[in-house]
Order: sequence, then C-alpha cells, then structure tokens
Amino acid sequence: MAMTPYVRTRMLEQKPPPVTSVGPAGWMRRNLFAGPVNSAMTVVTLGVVALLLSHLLPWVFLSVWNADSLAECRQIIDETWGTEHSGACWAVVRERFLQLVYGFYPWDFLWRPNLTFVLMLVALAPVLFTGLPRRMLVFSVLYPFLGAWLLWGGPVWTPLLALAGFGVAALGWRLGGRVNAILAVALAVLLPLLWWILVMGPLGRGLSALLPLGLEPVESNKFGGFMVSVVIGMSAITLSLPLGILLALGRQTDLFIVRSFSVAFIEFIRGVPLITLLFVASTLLNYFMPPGTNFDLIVRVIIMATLFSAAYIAEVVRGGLAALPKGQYEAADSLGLDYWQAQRLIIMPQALKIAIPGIVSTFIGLFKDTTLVSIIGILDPIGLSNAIRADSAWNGIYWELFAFIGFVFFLFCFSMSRYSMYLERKLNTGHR
Amino acid sequence: MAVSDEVAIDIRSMNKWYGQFHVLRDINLTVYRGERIVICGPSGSGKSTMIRCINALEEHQEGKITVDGTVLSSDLKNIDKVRSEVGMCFQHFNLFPHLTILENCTLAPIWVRKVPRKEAIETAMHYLEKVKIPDQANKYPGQLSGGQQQRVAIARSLCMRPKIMLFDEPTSALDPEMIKEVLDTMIQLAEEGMTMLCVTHEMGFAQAVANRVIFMDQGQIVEQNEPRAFFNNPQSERTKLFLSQILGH
Amino acid sequence: MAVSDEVAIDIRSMNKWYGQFHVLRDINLTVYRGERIVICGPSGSGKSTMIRCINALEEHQEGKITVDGTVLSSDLKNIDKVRSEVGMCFQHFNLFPHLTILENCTLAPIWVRKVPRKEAIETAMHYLEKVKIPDQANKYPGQLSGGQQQRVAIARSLCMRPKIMLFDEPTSALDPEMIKEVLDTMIQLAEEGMTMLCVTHEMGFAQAVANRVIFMDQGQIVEQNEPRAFFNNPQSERTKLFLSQILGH
Amino acid sequence: MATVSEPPQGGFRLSQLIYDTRYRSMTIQIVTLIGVLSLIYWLGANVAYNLAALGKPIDFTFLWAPANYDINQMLIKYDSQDSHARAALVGLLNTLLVAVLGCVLATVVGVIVGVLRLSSNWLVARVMTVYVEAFRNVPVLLWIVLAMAILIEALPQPRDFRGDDPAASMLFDAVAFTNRGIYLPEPLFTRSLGEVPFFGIFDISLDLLALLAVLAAGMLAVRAIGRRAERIQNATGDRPTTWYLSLGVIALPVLVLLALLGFHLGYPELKGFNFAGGIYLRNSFIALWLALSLYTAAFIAEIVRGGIIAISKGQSEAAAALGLRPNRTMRLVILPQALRVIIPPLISQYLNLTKNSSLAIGVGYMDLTGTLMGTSLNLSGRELECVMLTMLIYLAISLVISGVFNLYNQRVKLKER
Amino acid sequence: NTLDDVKARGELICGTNTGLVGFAAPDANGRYEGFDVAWCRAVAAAIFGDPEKIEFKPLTTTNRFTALAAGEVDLVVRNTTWTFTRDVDLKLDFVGVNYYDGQGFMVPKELGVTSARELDGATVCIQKGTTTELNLSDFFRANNISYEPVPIETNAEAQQQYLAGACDVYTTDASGLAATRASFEAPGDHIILPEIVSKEPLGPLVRHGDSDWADLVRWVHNALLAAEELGVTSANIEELSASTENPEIARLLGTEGNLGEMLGLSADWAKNAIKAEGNYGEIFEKYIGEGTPIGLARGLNAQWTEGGLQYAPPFR
Ligand SMILES: Nc1ncnc2c1ncn2[C@@H]1O[C@H](COP(=O)(O)OP(=O)(O)OP(=O)(O)O)[C@@H](O)[C@H]1O
Ligand SMILES: Nc1ncnc2c1ncn2[C@@H]1O[C@H](COP(=O)(O)OP(=O)(O)OP(=O)(O)O)[C@@H](O)[C@H]1O
Ligand SMILES: [Mg+2]
Ligand SMILES: [Mg+2]
Repeated sequence: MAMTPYVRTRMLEQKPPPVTSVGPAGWMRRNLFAGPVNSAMTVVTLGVVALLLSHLLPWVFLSVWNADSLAECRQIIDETWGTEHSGACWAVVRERFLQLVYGFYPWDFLWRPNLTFVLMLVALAPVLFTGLPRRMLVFSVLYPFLGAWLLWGGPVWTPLLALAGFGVAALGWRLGGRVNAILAVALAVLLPLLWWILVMGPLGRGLSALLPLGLEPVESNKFGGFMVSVVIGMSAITLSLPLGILLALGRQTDLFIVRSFSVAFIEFIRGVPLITLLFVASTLLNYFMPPGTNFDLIVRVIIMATLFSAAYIAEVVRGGLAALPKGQYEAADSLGLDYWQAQRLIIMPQALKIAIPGIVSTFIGLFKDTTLVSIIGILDPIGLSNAIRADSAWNGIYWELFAFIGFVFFLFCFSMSRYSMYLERKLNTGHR
Repeated sequence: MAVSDEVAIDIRSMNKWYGQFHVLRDINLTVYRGERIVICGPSGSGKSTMIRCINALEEHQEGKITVDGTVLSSDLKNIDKVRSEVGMCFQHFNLFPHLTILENCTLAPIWVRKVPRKEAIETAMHYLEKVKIPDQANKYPGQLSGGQQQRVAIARSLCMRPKIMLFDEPTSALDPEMIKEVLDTMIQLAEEGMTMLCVTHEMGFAQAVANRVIFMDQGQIVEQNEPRAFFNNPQSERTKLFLSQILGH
Repeated sequence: MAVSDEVAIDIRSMNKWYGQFHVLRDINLTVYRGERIVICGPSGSGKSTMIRCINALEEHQEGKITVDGTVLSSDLKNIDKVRSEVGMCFQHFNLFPHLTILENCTLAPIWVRKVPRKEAIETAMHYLEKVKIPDQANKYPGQLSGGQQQRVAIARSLCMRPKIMLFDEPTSALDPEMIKEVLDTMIQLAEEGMTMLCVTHEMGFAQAVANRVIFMDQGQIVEQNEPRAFFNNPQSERTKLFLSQILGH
Repeated sequence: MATVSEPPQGGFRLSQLIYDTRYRSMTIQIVTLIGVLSLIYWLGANVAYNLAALGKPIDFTFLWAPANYDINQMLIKYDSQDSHARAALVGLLNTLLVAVLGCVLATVVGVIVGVLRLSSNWLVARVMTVYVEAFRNVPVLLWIVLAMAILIEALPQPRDFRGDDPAASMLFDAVAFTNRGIYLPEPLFTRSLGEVPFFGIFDISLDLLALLAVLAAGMLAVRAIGRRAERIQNATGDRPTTWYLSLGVIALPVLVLLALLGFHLGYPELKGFNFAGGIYLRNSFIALWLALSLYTAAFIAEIVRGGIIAISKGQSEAAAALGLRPNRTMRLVILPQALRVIIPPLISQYLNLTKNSSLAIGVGYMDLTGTLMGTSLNLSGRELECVMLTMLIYLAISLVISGVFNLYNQRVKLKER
Repeated sequence: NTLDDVKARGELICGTNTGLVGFAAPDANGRYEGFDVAWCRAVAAAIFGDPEKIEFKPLTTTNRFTALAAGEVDLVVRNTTWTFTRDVDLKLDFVGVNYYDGQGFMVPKELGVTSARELDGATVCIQKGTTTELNLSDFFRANNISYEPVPIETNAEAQQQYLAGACDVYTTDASGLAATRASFEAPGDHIILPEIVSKEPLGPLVRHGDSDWADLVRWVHNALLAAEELGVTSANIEELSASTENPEIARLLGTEGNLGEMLGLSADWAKNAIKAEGNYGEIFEKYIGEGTPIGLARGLNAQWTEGGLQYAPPFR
C-alpha cells in the first residue's frame, strides 16, 4: 500500500472542548454519579453528613454568649429555646478568653506576648518563604533572645550579654586560630562558657545598676493557656533545630563513637512516650541537677521537649541529607571547602530546605503534644479547662471548653500542615 | 518489510482536550498492517498523547479510533481487546520492580491471556532470547542497566503477542551506548514485519526502518512523508525549522 | 599549546581497592605542565576513580601521588593545598542549586582563598565572560540549560585559578546540541595552555586538542599514545575492540 | 622539573591531631567520649548526692511489697495484696492490649479511608479529607477525653435497663451498651479442658489453645488449597474459585471442636448495680482504643494514600497497557510495591500509637503509666525507680517492634543494582 | 535555711492544687482563692506583712512531694493526708491539720442504698493516686464485698461520670463530696452515706530537716486556730492589738513578749497572718462553710471548746 505524502497548509486554532465534558453537569456526572455504586456512595454519604450537621449546628449556633455562670446559661437557654433544646454555653469562653489565651500573664503587659507573637511571624517569614530577602534571617537569629526577653522581662542586658557570648566565642576562635587550631576550638568553646557562667551575671547586674533598662519581669508560672503551648512549642523547636542538626550529622559520620552516641540518644528518645519525659521533667530533673539548682517547671518542660523534638528533627534532617546528591559533597570538597564550610554553605542550606516540610510536621506534632503538660500540672489550655471547671460558677461545663480548645488547635495545626504541603509541592516541582 | 493494505489503526477526526487545552486537533491517520511509522515533533506537540489514545490510556473526546477492527469506546470489553492486541513501550520502561524479569514477562500472559505458566515461561524465554538477555531472566529490573531494562520492556510487550507495537521515546532515557542495543532490537522487530508506531528523535532509526515519518506540532499532524523525502525535502516551514535543530550538529 | 618539562602530576605505582575489589592496579603516570590528556576506556575501567584520586576525592591505598610538588598524604593541609590547585568538572556539573551562578563562582574564592568579595566577583565575571554566559550571572542553576550549567561549572573551577583541570565525562549528560558549546569552551582552555586531564568519549575532541590519549581497562593503563597514532594505529587488542564500538555507529 | 617536596618525616606534632586525617577522627571521638562520659558521671553523681541528702537511696525492693490498690481491668489474676511488680505487669498487659487492638483498628480504618480519599467520588473523597484533617490537627489527648465524654453522655446507664418499661434495652438480648462500657456475651464451655499455669505467672485456657491449634491447622489447609489452585492455573491457565472451600476448611473443624467442648454463650445480665457475666469492655478502654485508633488512622490514611500515589502512575499505566484489569493491577502490581513504601512509616505510626497509649492517664485506663508510673509511684514515693522502669519498658517495646519490622523490611527490600 | 531564702527572694512559693472547688482554684483574673490558699497567704503575711508576696505553683498528686523535696516550693498546702509513710519514709514534715477529713461515699438517692456495706458489686468512681484508693480497697476487703474501681484524674471528671451514671458511687474525702454535691443542679437527689471509712487529716507540709521553717509554718497555723479560740478576727484585730487586756492575745499579736523574734519574724507576724484572710473560723466560713455553695459544717473542725478537734497549743 503506497502512502500519500501530506502537508498541512493551514494550522488549526484551539477549539473549546465539548460541553458534556466540562461545566457543572459534566462535573457532577464525572465526580458524583459515575455509575450506580458511585451514586449510592454519594447518597449515603450525604445522609450521614446531614444527620451529623443537624445535631451539631443547632448546638453550636443556638447558644448563649452572655452569662456569668453555667446555671445562668442553662436558664437563658430554657427561656429562649425551651427546655428540650441543648445549646452550647459559649459564655465561658467569652469570660475566660484572656485566661485561655494568656494564662495568668499580667493583664497590663498583654502587649508583650502579642508583640512577641507578631515578631515571631516576622522572624519565621524568611525561613518559611524563601522568596524574601535573606537579610531578614539576621532578625530570625536574634529573635529568640528578643522574644524570651519580651516574655520573661528583666533587664535588657541579659539577652544582650547572652548574645555577646557568641561574640566571645568568635573572638576566641580568631585569637586561637592565630596560634593553632586546637587552641582555636578550645577557646571558642571555653571562653563563651566562662563568659556565660562567670562574667554574665555580675556584669549584667552591674550594667542594670548603671543603666536600669528593662521590662517588668514576669515569672513563667504566670504563663498559661495557648501562650504556654506556643512558647513551649516554639522554644523547643528552635532550640532543637541546632541540636537535631548535630545529631543528624553525628548519625551520618564514620566516627564510630560519635555515631553510636547519636544513635543511642535518638533511639532512646524516640522509644519512650513524651509523657514519661515530662514526668522526668516534673519529678526527676531536680535529682539530676546539682543541689540548689532550681529552674521552673516551664523551663524544665522546654528542656525535655527540646530533647524530644531534637531526636525527631535529627531524623528529618537525616532524610534531607540523604536526599542530597553525593555530587554536592564532592563538588564542595573539590573546591577545597572544609567540612564545616561545606556543611554551612552547601549542604545544610539545601538539606534544611528539603527538610522544612518534615520540620513543620514535627513542629505540629510537638505543638499538639504540648497538651500533655496538663498532666504534670501546667495550666495549658486543657489544664486551664480543669481549673475553670473547679470554679463553682462553671462547675460542670464540658463540651464548650473542649470544642473551643480543639478548634483553636485545629486552626493552628491545619494552617501549618497546609503550609507544609505547599512547600512539599514547591519542592517537588523545584526538583524536576 | 512488506506493507499490506489491511488497515491496522484508523483514526478519524480525533480531538482531545485536557480541561480547556486542546491537545490533539483533528487527527486523521490510517496505519496499514506492517507499517513502521516514526512520529516526531517538538516537545509538547502531543505525540505521546496521540499514541496513548491508541491503546486507551487516555480518553479522546471526539472522533473515532479503530484498532484492528475494534472501535475504541467506553466499553471496557473493547478496551481490553484493543489493549491485548497493542503492546506499548514507555520512555521509562515501567518494569515492575518487585518482580523478576521472567515474572515481568509472564505476568500478563498468565493473568490476562490465561496461558499455562509453563507455556508462558517458554514464550517469555523466547522473547528474552530475541532481545538477547535470556541470562538475566531471574534478576530484578533494578539490577539491569537502562538499555537492558528497555529491552525487557519490549520483550514483555511481545509476550502478549501483540499485532501492533507503540513506542514512546524508548531510547530518550538511555545512555548513548545503550541506545544502540535498543534500536537494534527495534530494527529486528521491524524486519519481522511488526506494525510499529514509534515516537522518537533518533533520525538514524527513522531513515533505516520507517516507511513513513509523521511530524506533529501543536497537536496536529503537520507533515507526513516517506523518510527520504521527509528529511531531504521537507515541505512545511515548521518541519524545516525542526529538522535544522535536530540535525544541526 | 606548548608542553613544558615541569611535572604537574606524578603518579607512582598507585593501587586502590574498594573493599576486596582492586579498582586501580599499578598506575604510573606523569603529566607535564601544559599537557592535555584524554582518558578513555570501557565503563567501570576505573577512569573516574583515577582522576578522583588525583584531587583526593578518593583515598588511594598504595603508591604515591604528587600534584604540583605536593605529596598527597593523610595530612589535611596537603589535601587542601592540592585541591585549591586542581579544578574539577563533573559529569553532572554539581552546581549548587541554592546559589546563583555568580555565588557559585565566588563561594570558594571567598571562603577558601579568602579573596575580597569585590575581587572575587570581578574574577568570576571574567571567567563567566570567557565561557560566554556573563548575562546569566544572577540566575540560578536550575534556570540554565545543561550546556550552560556545565560551562558555569568550568568557570567555577577556573575562579580558583587552578593550575590543573580535571574533567570527568563533562559532556556525557548533555543533549547533543549542547555538547558543542562545552567542548568549545574546553578547547579554548586547552589553547590557553591549561594542564588538563579529561575523561571523555568525544573522540573528535581528543583528536583536536589532546596531546596524549590514555586507554584504561580493568583498572590498568593499557595503552597511551598521541591521538593520531592512537586512533589510526591502536596497538592492543582491547583498544581496537573499544575503538570499533565507540566509533561504530 | 619541579622539586617534589617530601612529607615532613619523623616527629609527631600536636597539630597532627587535628590536621591529619588519620588522627583527626581519633581526636574527635576521644573528645566526644570524654565529654559524654563526664556528662553521665556528672548526672550520676548529682543523683547519688541528692538521693543521699534525701535519705532515699535507689531501691527496687518496693516492687515486691503489696500494692494495696485495685485495678479494674486485668488480663491476669490480681488483687490488692499482690505486689507492685504484678500490678505493673497487669498494667503492661493492658498497655499491650490497647496497643495491639489499636494498631489493628487503626490499620483497617486507615487503609479504608486512605483508599476512599483516592475515590473518584468527589463527595466521599472530601468527607474523608475532612475526617483526616480533623483528626490529624487536634491533639490526641483531646480526642481521648472527648471520646470518653461522648461515651459517658451518649449511652444509657445500667439503671436505665431496669424496670418493666426500661429506657434502654439490650441488643438481641445479648449485648448491652452502657455508659460504663459494653457488655458482650462470653464464650463458655460445659466440657472445658481446664487451664494450665504458665510459669506460675498466669493461667492459659486449654480451650483457647485447642481452638488456636485447630485454626492454625485450618490456615495450613487453606494454604494447601491455594497452592493447588495455583498449580492448576500454572497447568491450564485458569484459576479455579476456591473461596468456599477455604471457608469450609476453616469453619467446619472449629465448629466441630466448639460443639465437642460444649460451647455456649454466657449472656450479660443486670444484677445489682451492674451487668454481670459476659465480657465487659470498659469505657476507659473503649475511649482510649477508639480515640487512638481513629487518630492514628488519619495518619495511616495519608501514608496509604501517599504510597499508592507514589507507585501508581507509570506502573498502573504499564499494567493497563498489558491489558490487566484495575483490580488485578492493584493486587499484583500496585499493592506489593505500595506496601514497601507504606510499611516503614506505618511502623512508626504503630510506635506512636503504642507510646500514645500512655495517655490512658487521661481517662483512667490502668495501663503501665496508670499503675507503675501512677498509683504505685504515688503510694511508694519511688519516683526515680518507677519512672525509669517505665521508660525502660516502653523503650524495650519500641525496640522490639521496630526490630521485628526492620527485619521484615530488610527481607522485602527491592533489589537494586 | 528556708526562711532566709524566702526573705531573700522576697516572696513565698506555695504549692497548691491545680483546681479543687473551695480549696484552691484560680479565678477569672488568675488570682488563687480557697481554703488551702488562705494558709499560704497567712504564712506570706507572717513573713512579709503582705499576703500578696506569694507565688503559687499548681502541683499534681504525682509531683507535689518531689517539688517540695527539691526545693521548688517552700511549703505545700494541697489537701494532703498526713500518714506515717509520708512523714517518715518520704521525708516530709506535716506541721498541723487544717482540715480533719474522712473518706465518704456519695450515691444517688434512687438507688436506695443506706449503708456502704450494701455496695456489693457497685462501680465506684475514685480520684486516683491518693490515699482514697488504699482506703477503698481496704474497706471492701474488710467487708468482703466486691467493687469495680473507676480511677479518675480530677474531681471535675469524676463529677461528670458520677452524674451521668457511669459509676454508682463517688468516693473521696467527705469535704470533697459535700463540695461536689453542692454544685449539682439537684443536690437533694444524692446522699452521702454515713460511713466514713478513713481518717484523712489534711494539712500543710514542709521539707524534712529544716525545723525552724517547720516551726514557723506550724505556728502560723496555730495562730489562726488560736485567734479563733481567743475571739480575734480580722475585724477586731487592730483594735485588740492596740488595747488588749488578755495577755495571751497580747503575746499572740506581738504587743507583749518576743515570740516573733524567736521565729525570726517581726513582732506583729501573727497579726499579719490573721489579717490576711481572717482567723481559722473566718477562713472556713469564707471558702467552705455553710454560707458558701460548698456548705460544709464545722463538724470535727470545730474548736475543741465547741466539741471539735481543732486545738491550738498555748502561745507562751
Ligand atoms: N494530564 C495532562 N493534563 C493536562 N495537560 C497535559 C497532560 N498531559 C500532557 N499535557 C499537555 O499536553 C501537551 C502534549 O503533551 P504530550 O506529552 O503529548 O507531548 P509530547 O509531544 O509527547 O512531548 P514530549 O516530547 O515532551 O514528550 C503538552 O502541552 C502537555 O503539557
Ligand atoms: N564507592 C564504590 N564502592 C565500590 N566499588 C566502586 C565504587 N565506586 C566505583 N566502584 C567500582 O569501581 C570500578 C571503577 O569505577 P569508575 O567509576 O572509576 O569507572 P569508570 O571507568 O569511570 O566508568 P564509567 O565510564 O561508567 O564512568 C567499577 O567497577 C565500579 O563498580
Ligand atoms: Mg512525550
Ligand atoms: Mg566514570
């Protein structure tokens, strides 16, 4: 069979697709009623959803927002909708709103946690959105000191001097580097430790005596509610990031002893429930400290939560490291960069970028797990809900508080998980 | 390499959209039994989509595709029938990594054609010999080189004894040394008279075995001709431009 | 393209094992300043391993490698010294995807050579111009084509002002259209008298610029000769076989 | 020719500790070792000092003292005169019970939801998404407490079953849903084989062992049938239908054995304050079990979905191009591969579930944290010992689970070049 | 030395309950209020003259003793039962009894139960990890009847379960039962059974080994008791301290003698302590007495002169 040569003389333009395959009708046919099984599923699901909503919606919306006690609430509901109706008594949320959010933070200073929170978003922005100028990262690095100072208050010198410790470390590195590397490392480690332990306290006191700049100190047992969740969650995740990176590197090295310790630590932490670690924080940590050390429960919880999330972060970062092509290490080596330069300039920026979704999920997990601190007597939202119910005005209230707390957690976690999905998508396309 | 006048594939005024995007526009193509057709064209011109429509991996919205006398409709039976007559090789081989080479080749005959295992194994070994890797039969795909994997993929399709073979850029994911192995296998197949549609940019291959080259652009068949004429004397401007890029260096 | 009689690289009785596997066997090689050496051989013959040993990306277990007067030992300082004198280009470019082209090129000078940023940028732009992509300086590697990326990789190495350049199949991951761009850059480099060791199968390149071709097989240097003699009159059987395959299709 | 500078011979210099690759790793490791050991020493010394100051040296003998408290749910015999150690064992078994059942339910629900999320039915997919998002994004402790509250508030109390016109009644006169838990009929045997003690720790029912033995035999028979079907398929290409045979082989012997043992059901009955007889699933158990399972199922659903998506595209196209039908594709091509992707994260979910079961504390389920780290700790005042012991036990459970699954993973790993 | 530490710190740290109606709970402004809390304030007032120089640490049943032992808190007033092992083995010092309690049972009236001995087979809600758990076990063993314990973490949850009928009986300290019952919609539908199955002397406790500090807390406690006995109230305290004839009152309020100095405090320490929240009787009435929703009768906690057990040693 001979074939006929063919040349198209006129190119065809785009045509719109046939109507059956687009538009609402086409959509419904494809997505809801494609075949009998599919249609049946649609109908059943609709029924179940309708049933659920018909119970839930009246409770949520035919409800009381203004009342001083549960009894008053019940009375208002009975008067307005009759005794059959059971509506929510959101008045408790209204009355205790500030407490649920800030705990017992002095009312006059609420701007401080608020500002801290806003600044946190600013500090996070350059980490989370890679499009922003890199220079903003400087603020992100400084933020932990600023945030801690804003929340806990005290003289402005404390965070400044703590920061200066890193300057001292750099100085030690420089000075020691002139002589030799051993001295450089030793000085870079020892000098800042000496600075923090010996110099910082007296110097800080001296400076505050000279120039008493500062904020009214607020003790952390005044922290409560969602603020405690956010503070514990954020501190633990920020602190655990460097620790987690070190552990991940430790787990990856060829150095047997370092690797064994890293693995042992990671596996131990990941093998026990967080609640046992919190118990350690609340009942045992003092045994492990020199007599007389006494830091407050929230700080102890933050330490434990940090160790906890560090183990998880380490695994996430290890995933990021593993995802990097070997060529990146080799290219860095062949250019003459040393191990730490390569890590800092080449490997970590990429590995962390890959790991961000994982880090965000770790954070979500940790943030949710902060509710466990209610078990050791910290008044996080759940702990507070118990305390509120111990008030005779609200004794017996139940669903409303949990619904509210659950809702807020959902808002936080959901938006974060959406963000991490967005990142994952971005990374996926970025790799192609 | 005889071309009969029986029609193997017949595409009439076929149109396809992805959402609002009109990927394939008024495709008309008749392939006769024994023909070896090479399809080329710039990236995104719809080559893959077209041959995927032929074995119903993609639905088309308008027009009629008849494969070996069976009209492709939404009827599952027709689709099954067509698929068991048409073999397909993908750019990324898509071997089943959890099965050995032999299992890859016998899976479909056993479960679709209901061939007894022994017979299926014999057939598989036959085709594996044909593609020159009988000794790899008990390895897993991950243990083979790209070229070997692609040859397994071809053998796997052949085990279903298809009447028509579709190839979608079978060599473009391969290292240069391995391209030759695969092209050799395909040439051999062509010599045995298999009806073949092949999306490829290996112009050497096109010149050696194709009896028709189709050039696509913007979802349309822009030019078709026998290879010599196509390469030496392209008619349309687009074809010329494309060929100058491809053969450039 | 003058070859001096200063020794740039000296490899003496070098042996290397991966576990039990003897990859490099008794390698002896002296490279003079200004020489352009092409290394070829079948896959797995140890070409990459050899040139990776030269800048200590791999450790060798026996023998002595002297690069530009520095003996490669376990002393990190020597390794650092050698690496800053030797540039290397990889098959997959290995650009740093999170840095712009310019940052890729200035990173090592700034952190390793401690060059002031401004000067580093000037040097970088100089070499980027040399490889003909100064206008891409602020893009990210992902935005460039393969050929452009490989040229950036070359520029990046050059920014360290190395005395010796190593290339490991710099064109084999590239589309045919882009190979030429990269080869041109390399030829230009050769013309300027750079000492070069290049693993490649681009025989055209070898004939054009190499003043020595080395053929490796099974971890050994099997044959070396100047290009004309090597291609026209290979001595060993293996070389002949290999050349017939390479130049075959 | 350049002069080749030899490496400086002789004298070991201190800087080699850092600059020489041979010594460098040694240096780092020894420094780490010293650092970690001194940290451990420091902590240990502090503990020793603090405990000495308190006059409370580490002492595990309290474990053998009578516990003096009661536990409601016990899988082995226990009363308040038994030791703390036995109470801990009861707690451990309760932990394992809820963990195992939780993993099972979570897997079932998770797989179903994960597959439904990929359903072509928009509404179903959406509803499943809502389920997944709701459960994933709210703390599990809240879910546990809520589940408990719902059980308590929504179900009738035993009192409601009383009287001539009760407000609630039993399902089929056999199952009672009350707000204290669910009462199910229990299997009883008139010709019971009795029990044998197991190392003196607890008793095992011989009836159960006999049943398990018969079941195992049935499974073997089913395997044999399957193999025969395969042989026939290999020979003729057609696979005979075998499901009714398999069912018979499993069910018949079991029924015969049950008849021999004089099997009958003991129904729960309302007696005094509570139902008596039957199997009693306590509220705390159900709440914990449901909440943990549903919470974990949301994560498993995502894993399953991810696994299927990861495999599906090219592979299912290849299978389709070969003419395999979708269900066959699923069984022969997608699932075997998806499982490999799914199982590692699945295990970490199992581990999470097991660890989260320690939140039993929120609903008063007497698991390990409720006994050893709860009441025993409070009554004996031995915080250090109790908490450490609890951590070690959890660690052991985790290591065993991940060890077993790692072995499995090793075995199914894809062969790569 | 705890007192010096407290003075140096400028505030007292007092361990208290995370929330127990009437005894300790934060109000909407986060200020802790309650019967136990009043003791903390009194001690703070005795030391500093200011009942607000105090910080509260909510403690759980699990960490209350360690927190004290580790020095995180200076004293614990958290409805804690004084028992032998706690005093001796756990190295704590109880300094007095601010509430004589006993474990009781509450049941719905409609069950028709009149004695705890009729509770065979009942489901009992019980607050976990406390002495109540031991008592319950002992009581049922002693009477050879069975029960189903439902351990519960907080009073609020116990109340919820009990009201929903998830347990037939709620057992805890009688004070707690009364307080819980008072908050019901229909308190009359529930009765507290006559059996009190245990002695639960609740009181403040301090670390073992600092007797000076223990003395201070003990005598603040005693001062509150003595004040009631002597008729010193927050209303008349100023007047009395200015012009009292009674030498014991004078010694108590520091207008005579140097008791304060002996404790290392100012002379008006007891006056400040009493002024903080009133004397024992006033505190009782304010937070848990019959005038409050909790509505507890004085009972055992009446002054010895009224036939109760509260008895302050003499101030001399
Ligand atoms: N699933 C899809 N949804 C929407 N658009 C698609 C989809 N698959 C392909 N396209 C678009 O359809 C067009 C044709 O795609 P096709 O893969 O057929 O091109 P091609 O000619 O095979 O190109 P290449 O040479 O790159 O493989 C492209 O523009 C592509 O972006
Ligand atoms: N890290 C390694 N561990 C063990 N064996 C290795 C390793 N890297 C390479 N090999 C083996 O060493 C041999 C030489 O490898 P090399 O990469 O040097 O070959 P090559 O000549 O560059 O081949 P190609 O042309 O494929 O790049 C091969 O057999 C390879 O399998
Ligand atoms: Mg394509
Ligand atoms: Mg190589």
